[in-house]
Amino acid sequence: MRDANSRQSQEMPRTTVHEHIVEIVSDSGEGAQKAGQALGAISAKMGNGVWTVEIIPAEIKPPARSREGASGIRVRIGDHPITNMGDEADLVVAFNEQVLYGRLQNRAYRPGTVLLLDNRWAADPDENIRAMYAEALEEFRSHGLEIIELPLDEECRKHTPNPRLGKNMFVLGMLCQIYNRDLERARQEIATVFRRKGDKVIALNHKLLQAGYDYAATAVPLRFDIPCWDADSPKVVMNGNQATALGIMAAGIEVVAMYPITPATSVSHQLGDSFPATGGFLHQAEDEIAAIGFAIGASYAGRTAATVTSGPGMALKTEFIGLAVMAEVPLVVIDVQRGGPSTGLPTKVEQGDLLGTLFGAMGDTPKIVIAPATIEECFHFPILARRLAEDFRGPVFILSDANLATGVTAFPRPTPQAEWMAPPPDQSPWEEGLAPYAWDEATGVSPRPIPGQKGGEYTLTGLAHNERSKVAYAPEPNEHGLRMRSRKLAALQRTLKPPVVNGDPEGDLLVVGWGSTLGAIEEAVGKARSEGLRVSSLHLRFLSPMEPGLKEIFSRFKQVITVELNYSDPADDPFVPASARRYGQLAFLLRAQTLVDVDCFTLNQGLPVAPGKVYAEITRRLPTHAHAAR
Amino acid sequence: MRDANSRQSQEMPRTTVHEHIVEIVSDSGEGAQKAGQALGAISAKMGNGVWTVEIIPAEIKPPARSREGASGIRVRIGDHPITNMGDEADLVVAFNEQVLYGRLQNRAYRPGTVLLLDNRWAADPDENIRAMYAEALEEFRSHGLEIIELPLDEECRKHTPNPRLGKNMFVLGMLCQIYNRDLERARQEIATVFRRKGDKVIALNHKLLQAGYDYAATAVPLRFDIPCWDADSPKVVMNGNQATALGIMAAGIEVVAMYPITPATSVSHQLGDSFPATGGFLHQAEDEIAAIGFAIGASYAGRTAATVTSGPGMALKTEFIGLAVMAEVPLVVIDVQRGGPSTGLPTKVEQGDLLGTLFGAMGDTPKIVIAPATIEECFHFPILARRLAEDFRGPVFILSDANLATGVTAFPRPTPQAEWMAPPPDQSPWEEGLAPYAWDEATGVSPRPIPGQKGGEYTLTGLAHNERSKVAYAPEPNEHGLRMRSRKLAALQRTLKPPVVNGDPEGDLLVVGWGSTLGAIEEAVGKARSEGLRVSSLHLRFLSPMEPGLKEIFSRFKQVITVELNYSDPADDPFVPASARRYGQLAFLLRAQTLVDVDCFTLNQGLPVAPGKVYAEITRRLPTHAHAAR
Amino acid sequence: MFGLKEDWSLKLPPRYFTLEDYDGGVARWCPGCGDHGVLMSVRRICRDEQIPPEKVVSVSGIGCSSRFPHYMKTYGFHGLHGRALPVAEGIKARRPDLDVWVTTGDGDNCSIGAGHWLHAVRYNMDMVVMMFDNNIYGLTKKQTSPTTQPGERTNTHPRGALLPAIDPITTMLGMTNVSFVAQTVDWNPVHLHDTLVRAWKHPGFSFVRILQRCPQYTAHVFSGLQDDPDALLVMEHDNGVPVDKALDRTLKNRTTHDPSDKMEAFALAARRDAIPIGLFFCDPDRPRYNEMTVEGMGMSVEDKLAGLEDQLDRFAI
Amino acid sequence: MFGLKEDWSLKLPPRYFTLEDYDGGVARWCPGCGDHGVLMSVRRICRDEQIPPEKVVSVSGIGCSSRFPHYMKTYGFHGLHGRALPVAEGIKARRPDLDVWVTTGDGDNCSIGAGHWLHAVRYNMDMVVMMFDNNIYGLTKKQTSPTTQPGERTNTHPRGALLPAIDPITTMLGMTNVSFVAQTVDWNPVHLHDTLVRAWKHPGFSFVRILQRCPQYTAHVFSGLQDDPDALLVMEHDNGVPVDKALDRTLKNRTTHDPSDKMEAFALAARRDAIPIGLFFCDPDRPRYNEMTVEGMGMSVEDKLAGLEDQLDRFAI
Ligand SMILES: Cc1ncc(C[n+]2csc(CCOP(=O)(O)OP(=O)(O)O)c2C)c(N)n1
Ligand SMILES: Cc1ncc(C[n+]2csc(CCOP(=O)(O)OP(=O)(O)O)c2C)c(N)n1
Ligand code: SF4
Ligand code: SF4
Ligand SMILES: [Mg+2]
Ligand SMILES: [Mg+2]
Repeated sequence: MRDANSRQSQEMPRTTVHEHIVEIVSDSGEGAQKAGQALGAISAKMGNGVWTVEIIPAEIKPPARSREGASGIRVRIGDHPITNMGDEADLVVAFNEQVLYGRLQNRAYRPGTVLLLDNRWAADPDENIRAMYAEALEEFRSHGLEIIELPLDEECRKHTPNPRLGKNMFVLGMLCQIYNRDLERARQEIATVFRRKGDKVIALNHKLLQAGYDYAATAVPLRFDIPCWDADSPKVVMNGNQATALGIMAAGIEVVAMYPITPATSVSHQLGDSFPATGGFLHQAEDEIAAIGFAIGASYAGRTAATVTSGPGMALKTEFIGLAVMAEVPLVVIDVQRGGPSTGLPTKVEQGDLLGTLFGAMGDTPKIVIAPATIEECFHFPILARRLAEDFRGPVFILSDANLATGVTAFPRPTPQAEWMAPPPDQSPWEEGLAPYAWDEATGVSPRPIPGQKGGEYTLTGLAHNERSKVAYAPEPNEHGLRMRSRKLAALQRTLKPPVVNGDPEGDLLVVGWGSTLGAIEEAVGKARSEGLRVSSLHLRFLSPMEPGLKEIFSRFKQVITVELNYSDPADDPFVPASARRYGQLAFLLRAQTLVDVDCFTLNQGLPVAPGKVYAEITRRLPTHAHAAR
Repeated sequence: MRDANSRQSQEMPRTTVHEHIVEIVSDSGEGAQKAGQALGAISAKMGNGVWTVEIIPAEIKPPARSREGASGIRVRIGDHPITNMGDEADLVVAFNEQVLYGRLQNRAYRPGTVLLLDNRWAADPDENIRAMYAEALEEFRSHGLEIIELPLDEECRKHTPNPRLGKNMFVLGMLCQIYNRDLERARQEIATVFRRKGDKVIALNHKLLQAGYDYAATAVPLRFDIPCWDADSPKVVMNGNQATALGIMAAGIEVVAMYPITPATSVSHQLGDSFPATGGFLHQAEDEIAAIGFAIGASYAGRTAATVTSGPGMALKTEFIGLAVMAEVPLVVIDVQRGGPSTGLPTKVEQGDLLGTLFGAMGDTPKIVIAPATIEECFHFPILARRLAEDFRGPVFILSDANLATGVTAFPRPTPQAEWMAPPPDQSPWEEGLAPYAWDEATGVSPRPIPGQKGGEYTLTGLAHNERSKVAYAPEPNEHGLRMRSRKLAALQRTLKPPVVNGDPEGDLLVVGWGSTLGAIEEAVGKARSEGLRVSSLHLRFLSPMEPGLKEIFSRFKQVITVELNYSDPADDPFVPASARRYGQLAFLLRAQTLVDVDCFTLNQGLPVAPGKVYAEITRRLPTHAHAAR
Repeated sequence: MFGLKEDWSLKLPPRYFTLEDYDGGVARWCPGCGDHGVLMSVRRICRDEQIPPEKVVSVSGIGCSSRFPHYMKTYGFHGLHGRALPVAEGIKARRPDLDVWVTTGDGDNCSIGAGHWLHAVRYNMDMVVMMFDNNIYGLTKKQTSPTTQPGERTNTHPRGALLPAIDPITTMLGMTNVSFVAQTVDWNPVHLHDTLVRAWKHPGFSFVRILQRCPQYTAHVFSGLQDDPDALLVMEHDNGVPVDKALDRTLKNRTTHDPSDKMEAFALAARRDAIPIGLFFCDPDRPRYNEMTVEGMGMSVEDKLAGLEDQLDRFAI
Repeated sequence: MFGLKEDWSLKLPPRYFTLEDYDGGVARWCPGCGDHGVLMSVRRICRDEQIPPEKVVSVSGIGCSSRFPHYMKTYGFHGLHGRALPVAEGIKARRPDLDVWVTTGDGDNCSIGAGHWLHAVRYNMDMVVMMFDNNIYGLTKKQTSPTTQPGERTNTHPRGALLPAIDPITTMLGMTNVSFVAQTVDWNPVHLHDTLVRAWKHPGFSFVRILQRCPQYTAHVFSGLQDDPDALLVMEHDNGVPVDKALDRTLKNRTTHDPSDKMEAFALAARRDAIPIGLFFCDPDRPRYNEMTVEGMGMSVEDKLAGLEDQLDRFAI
């Protein structure tokens, strides 16, 4: 293999690039995702920055060669940490031409994107298929794609009678050749992935890998080097939902009650598998209401608990969320946001649940809401949330989203700490005379009796109550309870530092974001800054309470905008008077809070934000400055 | 009777007052409310302005002589329209002393309030009771109450062996004497109220009425005249929930699906009784989710529908509300707000559901939200809402509250109109080729096919869809749908006029309110203005979209505050940094929308706002001006 | 269906409907999925009974099976997970002219929708309810459903489902005001079809549990049933699902069961040696809510105005 | 209860509890409300069984009856309408040492809570569930409940309730994994008490429907039952609720019923001539979820850290 490796590299000149975006697209069931995940894992192991994201069809098993059936993967590989899926792809491998239409529509490709396309359809016995193929090629070319037709199917047939099940590894081999990937690592990866299928399957896939590698050596005139960035420090590779699941375990959470819902479900799949390793129990409840009720019961009884869901599930939990706030039950609620409203876009990303989470329950329901911005933070935030839930005695919300949930990247391997874990419930006698809600005036925080604690007996209630948890309809106790619950947010805020501006602390434009858009925003801002634009960015992890100092930070910029994946009326909409304009959700909150005229750039296409779109918005807003700076 | 009437009035001098607030307080089951309602009805018929509101204990049947057991009624009678419960009472009749403690705590009385108290407890065989009575008298006196002890029980015993069941009408007689009420009307009222109980009961109560009247003639040294205001125009007297029920019928709504919940339930009680008169059907569903689902189904099938609930029920309906927005199902949702969060204060008032209603459902869910400000508007708003729901094809929310729900007043008798009523569902063939969501670009509005319409067949879905209602996960249809649904709000807003300022269009202070606080705010503003303060008020009926022109109106005032019955952190709270301060719900919305530094004066004691409190806040904010003006 | 009657006279309806009139396009279920066959059967019944497409409303929740309405060229309501029944009730309440078909799944109906199920049985409104039971959550990709057998490995219970599988038949037989409970399998199109026709003809809440193949996730569960000729036990009776002659050779395992006998229905449902198909229970005389909800329907605007004036009079002063 | 044993030896527990130790104060139900008696009985059982008050958790939904926890001087959870059961399950899941008592109403359990009820029966977690059935919505003031008899006038159905009343007993008997179903009346304190003791002793989901007087709203419904000596039919069996000798003179209408016989239980529940009280059905061998949920409980932090490291290894590069 070594020989082969070196031999090929002699033959064709290699271009060194900072990064490349590769897509593999196929019918569902042809294994494009497996090949891409392997490419990502190999690259991560070699020390590259990596981000992979799956392309998922709407149906479980869509028909072959259908436009809506595109199943595949995007792999972005760089000589630096990669934080998002990037803009248009550089290279695409496609098993048929039809599946590419949707990608084109999503603007995944640009003029110059290279397409390696299986040409078996050109000679298909079915005349229709031949025509469709020809037509597609024409259309793709008109979009500027550089098409290289390859007999992928034919080549694979030399090694297996059923290329549908092997083409993916052949393609992986080709990509290893093109990107100079370590073939030994690829072989290991294959061995791991197919470990349950037995040696015969592994051997066949090894053969196909090698065949692809050799084939590309002569037949594919593309060679790129992507230098490694950090091959040494210990890292893990996973998606955001896996990180969330492991973070839940690292937090020492004992009970997770959930009901399946896309895109949150895979958190529970991971827990179903892994939770026993830390002694946790996964409860699949009869519905989302029961799930949060169960979690609240467990928490009331002293067992740390979480519930995980997505939009429609959040809606159903609304009433119990109100109870958790009112009766101050510690609880971690994780919302993996998807496209809304209603059933909406179940597999697609949106940051549409911010206001719903903050204001969903009726009455005054102050809540702590945080949002991880990276997959690594998906791991760490449940640990943070569990602590906050217990320290501030109430529900804490984590707003993740479908982009984080399904994106895969490498991050430094966490070192689990005993302090991360919840201690076992206190069962010592309760201090005599201490009320179950002995609110501290300054913080609103109170110690909590756990059933089993002698002398702590009290009845939790969702009715207005005094500090002894006795139902109290009189004016003062109601007011006092409201004030104490609200004060917890102020108390937490007083412990927070102002967020750190990325870039100069003053300038022409400040881009404010939250959640999964961090990578794309900072990439765009970095690019604009490198071109001399006076733009900075700010990313909020705390949405409620918000980190302090925002107004002051904003005051140092001429313009402030948010970048969000949710809806706003366009500023220039001829049918929307200014006084009726509806803003992006964070922008709305910031306007109310700071009275600064915060504008917003929102995207609501169900897609993660591409850095190029943010960059375009920045240059649109700073055109003259851009020239001045050059 | 005439004679008696004239004879008494000769004997004692009468004071003419603009208004008086009378309370009757008793144990539950002693009929204080019946007496008060009769007094209110008689006064309304005589042409006075009237507002009555019940004092309701927390338990169904609390023990006798208990502090929490106060059951009673407040009746405010004036020589002008009365729009709210007012400040402290002028006169109180109490059947025992214990029930008054809660009222004192609620600051229902002031120094100088006259208390007519049954003195039977002073001679009770139980020593404890005698002691309690003495102690209470001392305490009441220390609060400045002017106590007149009367042998009510003893007097009643002369006419009935069981004064618990007759004292109330005796007291009504006394009050008729004191306030110079028309005794014949009182007798008619009694005949109506007890019509189902038979002639014997009516006769006994007539006797007690007369006895009380005669007794007060000599024993009670109080005489007041409250001139009549309008005795001629036809009026109706009812509470806000009854008005809502009749408004639903006047709107031609056919199906109301609900689940019992305080304080919304009495809407359904009224409908249970009255709905058949307009051919409507009341569905009591198994829960709130099923209730709104049923209403949505009926509406989908062309039958105008509404659902009525309160906070916890709203929470449960959240998911279906999202569907109604997404799939654009016309629906009237009535939320009779109570104290929150969670189960909270079921029988008490709060305006705490504004943000929850606006933002409750996940994703972007633009909704129309309106709030009646008077009981009369409770009647008219369902008619408006039904029209808006159909014209703009979506759910319309009416935010009523416990204050409107249980307050009773007189208002001009509506004249039902055929145009108010929904036409029967269109069953003519659907226009060929017309999509089920053929959105108008300018308004986002589209015509709606009804099952049974030939050619209109479509499948409604909560998934992202195109104008043909086909599931569409592609970026553009999703964005388009979001834009069209949002645009409906802008389109409606463009039809609205700026709200009218009460008072001068410019000044030192503008008080902004919404919902049931109208009467109290305008009363307070009127008083302050009469004293020369430069204060005006503005009352919003549309909360989403908001009426236009607010920013411009605000700009003409030095200070803008909202008055709301919900929670805000006090501005001077030493533990709440300014950047963490949480505002009243309307204030929050107005800040985001206008970027004006709108402050708020919020009350969250479960009580309707008293005009005096608003007045005090106004003078607190304009102290120097107040002096200047004098 | 139309055509010459037995006496050679001709019935001439104003409109004739063909299968295409109910065809909402190619269904996007997996190849081999049992849902396809049920769809064909429902379309056929609509055609056979010549129900005008605009009078058919197909209502569903969320799940693979709940995509059903999209594939019918009739009115449809693809609503929320677990909430098909309240919507269907609302539709039927004041539209007795509409023919309501509900599609639900084992998760949709027995898990999140269980409360509505119990009450829908009690309301007993005239509609056909087809529960597609593939023993799994299909759409969300293989989580345990209430009808998943204990020990089955799923994505939420990789070491095997924990609890006894809910028996939807006995559960329903215990419910108050139950009026029609049948069971069939998707892979016997004849029995499936005859069962659905029988359900459609029953006036009331006609519930049919359809054992439905999900080759994607629970292939092994149903392959056994398909292979073993005695796995199914056909319930026969004059009032039951008529058993087509065509089944005589394939479905030989038979028993006679009078669907008015609820106790025997319980006993049959509890049998573990074979899966009974056909009609477990039927009582056409249970009260129907849809006959109560129509009260006052069609009142003229004049009468409504008069009624409203009467009500206002009660509050007049 | 403590005291001398039969062999005159003395058991000396570290703490002794009296009735006052469970007394959370004067209950605020109406005079004559059936809820009072049940409260007394539960306090007595706690005392008799000497359950430490800190180990008792009284869980409820919303309703008159659901105020129950406030009147116990133990831990309590007065939650949301219809949602007592999921909370109780969560409490029990990882706290086998806690003694969980659930209070629910006919509306709370059979209307809004029906879905959870069905699943709670299936989970079969060890707890006592008391359904206070007064045939009405008490707290919200006289609306129709699922157990309101048709024709009864209520505030939502002033012309009479429309639908057949749900029979909670047959409904539950049809549910999967049902393990204990009993019925008693509040006005017979002896039978009530013995029924609750029997329920407490059963390991699993012990459901007791308590016919409960509501003098405020449904006085007439229960007065008939109280007056007629034959209105109640006492079910007797060695495995049933033991019938106290004290009842021999008052409750003469008896029948023998083996609570392992589910079919006979159905038949008894369906009787309309008298209301059976006692134990309809009991199966102590049904699987219990609370034995599954404790898996992994009490793992040390070290083991958890090690387990987590193992899991991280699977993602390591
Ligand atoms: C409120 C809510 N919770 C969860 C989901 C996710 N979800 C969609 S379908 C489904 C289960 C489907 O299973 P089943 O009803 O058996 O139908 P099948 O797909 O097997 O036909 C779930 C949990 C949802 N859409 N909405
Ligand atoms: C979500 C929600 N819906 C409705 C209510 C109002 N509510 C409180 S108790 C109750 C019914 C009580 O009836 P039942 O369960 O029979 O108990 P009872 O009062 O008769 O003991 C209702 C509808 C509520 N608190 N929460
Ligand atoms: S996953 Fe199963 S139920 Fe869903 S479409 Fe595929 S085969 Fe059918
Ligand atoms: S209303 Fe009925 S159930 Fe409620 S406390 Fe009074 S008697 Fe008991
Ligand atoms: Mg299923
Ligand atoms: Mg009840």
